[in-house]
Amino acid sequence: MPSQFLAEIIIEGKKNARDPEGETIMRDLMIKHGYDMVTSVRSGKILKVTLEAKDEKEAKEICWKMVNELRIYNPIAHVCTIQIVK
Amino acid sequence: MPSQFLAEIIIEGKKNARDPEGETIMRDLMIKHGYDMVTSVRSGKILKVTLEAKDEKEAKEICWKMVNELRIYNPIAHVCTIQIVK
Amino acid sequence: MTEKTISKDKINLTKEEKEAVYKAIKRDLTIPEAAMLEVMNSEHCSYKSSRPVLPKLPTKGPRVICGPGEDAGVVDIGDGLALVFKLESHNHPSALDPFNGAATGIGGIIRDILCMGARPIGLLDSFRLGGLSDPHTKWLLKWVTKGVGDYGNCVGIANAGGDIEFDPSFQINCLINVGCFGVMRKDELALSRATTPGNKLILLGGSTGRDGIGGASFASKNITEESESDRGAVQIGDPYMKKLIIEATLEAIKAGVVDGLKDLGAAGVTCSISETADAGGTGTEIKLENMRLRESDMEPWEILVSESQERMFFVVKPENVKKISEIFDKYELPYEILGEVTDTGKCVVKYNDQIIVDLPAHLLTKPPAADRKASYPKYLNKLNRKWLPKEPKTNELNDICRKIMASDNIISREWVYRQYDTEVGLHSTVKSGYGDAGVFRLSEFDSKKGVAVTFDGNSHQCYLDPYYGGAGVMMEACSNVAAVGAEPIAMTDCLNFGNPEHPQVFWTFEKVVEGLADASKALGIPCVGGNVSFYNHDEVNDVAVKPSPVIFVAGLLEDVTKAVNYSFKAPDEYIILIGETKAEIGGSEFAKVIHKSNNGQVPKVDFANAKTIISKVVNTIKSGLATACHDISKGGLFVALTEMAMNGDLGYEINLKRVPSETERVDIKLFSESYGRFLITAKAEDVEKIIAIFAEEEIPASFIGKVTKKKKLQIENSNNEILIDLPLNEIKQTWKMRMEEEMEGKK
Amino acid sequence: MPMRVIVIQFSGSTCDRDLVSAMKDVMGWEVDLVWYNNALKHLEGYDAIFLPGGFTYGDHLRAGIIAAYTPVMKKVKNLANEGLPVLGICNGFQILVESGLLPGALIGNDTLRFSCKWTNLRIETTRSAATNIANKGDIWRVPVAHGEGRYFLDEKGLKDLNENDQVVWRYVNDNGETTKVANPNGSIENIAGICNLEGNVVGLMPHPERATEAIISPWGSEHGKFFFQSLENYFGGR
Ligand SMILES: Nc1ncnc2c1ncn2[C@@H]1O[C@H](COP(=O)(O)OP(=O)(O)O)[C@@H](O)[C@H]1O
Ligand SMILES: [Mg+2]
Repeated sequence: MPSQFLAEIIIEGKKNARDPEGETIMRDLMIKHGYDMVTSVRSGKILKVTLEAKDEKEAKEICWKMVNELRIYNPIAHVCTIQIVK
Repeated sequence: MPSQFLAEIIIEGKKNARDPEGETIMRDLMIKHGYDMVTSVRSGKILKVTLEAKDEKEAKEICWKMVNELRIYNPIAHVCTIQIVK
Repeated sequence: MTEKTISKDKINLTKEEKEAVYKAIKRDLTIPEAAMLEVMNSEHCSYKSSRPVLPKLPTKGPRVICGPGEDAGVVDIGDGLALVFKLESHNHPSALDPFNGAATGIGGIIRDILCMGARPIGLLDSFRLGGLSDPHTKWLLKWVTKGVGDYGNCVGIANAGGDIEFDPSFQINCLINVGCFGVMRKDELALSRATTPGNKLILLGGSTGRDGIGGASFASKNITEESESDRGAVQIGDPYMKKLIIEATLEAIKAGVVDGLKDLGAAGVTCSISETADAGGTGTEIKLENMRLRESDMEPWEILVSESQERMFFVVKPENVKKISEIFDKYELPYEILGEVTDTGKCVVKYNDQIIVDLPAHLLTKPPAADRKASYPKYLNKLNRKWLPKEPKTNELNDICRKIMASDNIISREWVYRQYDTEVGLHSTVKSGYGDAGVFRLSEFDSKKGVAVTFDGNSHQCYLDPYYGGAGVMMEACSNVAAVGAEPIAMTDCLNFGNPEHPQVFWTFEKVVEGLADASKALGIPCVGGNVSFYNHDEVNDVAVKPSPVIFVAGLLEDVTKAVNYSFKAPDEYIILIGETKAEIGGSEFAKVIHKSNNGQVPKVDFANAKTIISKVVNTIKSGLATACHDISKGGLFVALTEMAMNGDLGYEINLKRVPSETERVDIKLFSESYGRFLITAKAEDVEKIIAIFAEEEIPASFIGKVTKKKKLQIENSNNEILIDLPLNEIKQTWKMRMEEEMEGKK
Repeated sequence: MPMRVIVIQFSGSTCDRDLVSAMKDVMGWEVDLVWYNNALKHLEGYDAIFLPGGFTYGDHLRAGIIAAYTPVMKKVKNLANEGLPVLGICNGFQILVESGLLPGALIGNDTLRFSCKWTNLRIETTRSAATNIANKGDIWRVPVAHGEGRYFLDEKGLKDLNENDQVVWRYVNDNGETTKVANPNGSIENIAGICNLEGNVVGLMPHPERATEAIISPWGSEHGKFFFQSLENYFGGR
């Protein structure tokens, strides 16, 4: 009997690629308005995917296969992490 | 002595609002390429913020104050969740 | 009927509205019926306050094909073509969620053009916001710009221009108006009517959810603190689906399988089933269970009034259903047959075989008007019309000019329009930032002609003098169109005001409409449509917006290659000033920015000569004598000259002696905003010819100076003393960069 | 004989009709505009394939990615590998990159804003199917209009790209220099367009189809024509 799982797929820029959005949010918004305890901001995209699978392990495998096969992230520019949250 | 914390700020559309991006990714990419075990996709934005704070509680408080004050999200359209991951 | 009914006193309608309803149907209303009537009786849908006033506007003209009443105005532009255009407000949604509010505004106005059967080819937008340096204003400007841009860019419709004003009265109640135009073959006009019983009603596009429920009544309410957390009223735009809907709809019209067409805007399905029935003299019957829902637990009334985006309503002959579904399938768009046209004159809704709505169509579409009181506003008594500022000393003038060129309402809007695709479609020949109006060629439609479009408004002048303010906006919009060489042919308006139940507000509404009407008559321009947005009133701080009509004027060029922009073209060309300068300094940038004064005489429109001046300017450009043309408006002569210089990267030398003026005061010559004035540049040998054209009708036209290679702005007085001497590059730098610096956190 | 080309109309293309107009009305070519699902069966027999600009699938997830996975793109890839010219403009370039026909990534503009403006493009190589009538160093005025046009490649990839002479255009100022101000999106080394090793697959963010007629150019220029004339020349002046 398959059950429902919720996977969080997070896609971020590679460390060596500039992240103008994160930089701008930190510099022009946070620091400028007094939040100078902030030392770094990175922006990314998150996909919350609900899927059916046998178990958590299979859910994770399906997701990894999918993100690689469908290039949900572009390995030249991004890194991707996947977490099954329930 | 303040220490470093990493906060994940996630901004998504409200639950009953349409999410054309999630819908398109699910319909035209995942399902069309055989991933029909996927039953829902919601897209959102994530900010990974590193900041200095006394403790985890303070880190979280700072983040909440910041997202509200600087309008990092619009409560009319979005929901925001904040997690301190380390 | 088995559906639960609702007692009379629980229904949110006025006494007169209830009387009209219960006179027509002598029974209790079901809940869905009450919801439908409430929405259709809202200010937004019923125009109940404005309807008695609007007939003042002239609506007839030889070119008019469809005037007010249809989803958009349609005018004949020759060559078998029609121009379709419309302007609408999306103020309340944008104040709460500027990104989605502005985006769905664009989505809505596109549907209005599309449902006449035209391909939408251009967009315009107008913003009214608080002061530029204010953080809330920046937040709004950032997101409304992105909303307009993302939606328009994604559907592939070019931006043709717009208009922005900053004023504290818009701090809470921003005004976001959007316009769209399209061109079609006259014989492909689609109308929003259901003429033949038995025809099928098809709903195309997105699913129906709780978004925008009560959106119509919501849009007709003032912003209160509660609205900040108002849920469900904000809608999410989906331009990608809209793009597919546009292509599918146009393909279906081309295939000849569309009998009637209606967009789903305010009041959703309720509006579609009632207006098509009423306009066609038929009836409609639908099965509610056929609607695709996004949330399974929706109540029937919610489904009927939902304003979910990206939906279109088609009336189709039974034999064409298969053909139209093939077109929808090609674009992978969902659709369903909701029901059919009847001959009962009624709107009937069935839900699982039970009748839950059974109302005469006209009861929904023609609610009674409201009788609003008008009274003279107290603030106007405080104004001193005779006021003139103290004459500035010569050594103050350079700094005054610097200040004006750097002020909110004069600086370049480039930060905004760079975010809009101005090129897609290959139509735009005069683009944002180059001319007084956007010019689109019509080669795609096998025509040599061009259309010119502009948005204009002047809320400050309308506040100080609603009548002449309203007339002035109309004159200014026509002047914009004329300045690129197009003959103005028609207008549509959007009237943004405070609470109409406040007599002093309503008085300003009436006066603005009178001013608009008189100017339109004088200029011979019919009004072919419009939109009214009331309740732009901040209850918490008790401020209403300044009266803010925004006018969309369309013009026609017989030969689009004759269009001019306003850049100086070459050194040593002559600069000619058309029209007389009067001591009309009230409401000017000079009075506002330099003197912080609300006093003085607002510019009046010279109704007797308005049309002649406009047509002479158009003829001058048509004959090829003008190398550039600019109308004089905000900031007066000095700003107009400087804009021409900055765009052409050339300087000027002017002598004020030759400025035709009722006064010798240099500040008035430089900064008065009198209407009916233009700057034209020409080659030396053409100057006399141009002056002669205007002399025929005794319109002042005078050579006032020359374009120079030297990048300096130089103005002398009658004694040849230098009054103004400024480096072009310095002025240009501040003017061009200030908005970007404000918006990008560099200031 | 005029060139015979196909423009594939994807779900969400917006510059397809413009491309047809430039090639048909200005260049006098024979052009077929075909819906992507129908194009699957009709790709053969053309001199070149064009992928137009626009917002396929709403630019969701990443510009070009979902279109890159449509069945027709498999066919396009095979034909490209056989040497047929395949040209991708703006969103078409994004589709070429996402489908692996060209290296790298196109990510969000560094301004974080969509940007529509006229740019100067310096010709970096005349090897490509779209620049072979130009001279190295020539400057073309062509507009851009995109939100995700920042070309990105890792160090190694960039080295190869340069060594293999695959950079076709760079954004430059009026003096022909690759300055920061001249770069509308922050792309690496001001790169505006590239080609594959063989030079038959070409992608660029600017829109040559918007620059073939003086009347719609603020400069009265028609430099976009060079792009299409190059392609004619590539076929030996047909
Ligand atoms: N919101 C906007 N969207 C697009 N273009 C705009 C907008 N606001 C201003 N513009 C453009 O900027 C230029 C200058 O605007 P404005 O000073 O209001 O012109 P004008 O005085 O001729 O009415 C015009 O080309 C206008 O179309
Ligand atoms: Mg003007």
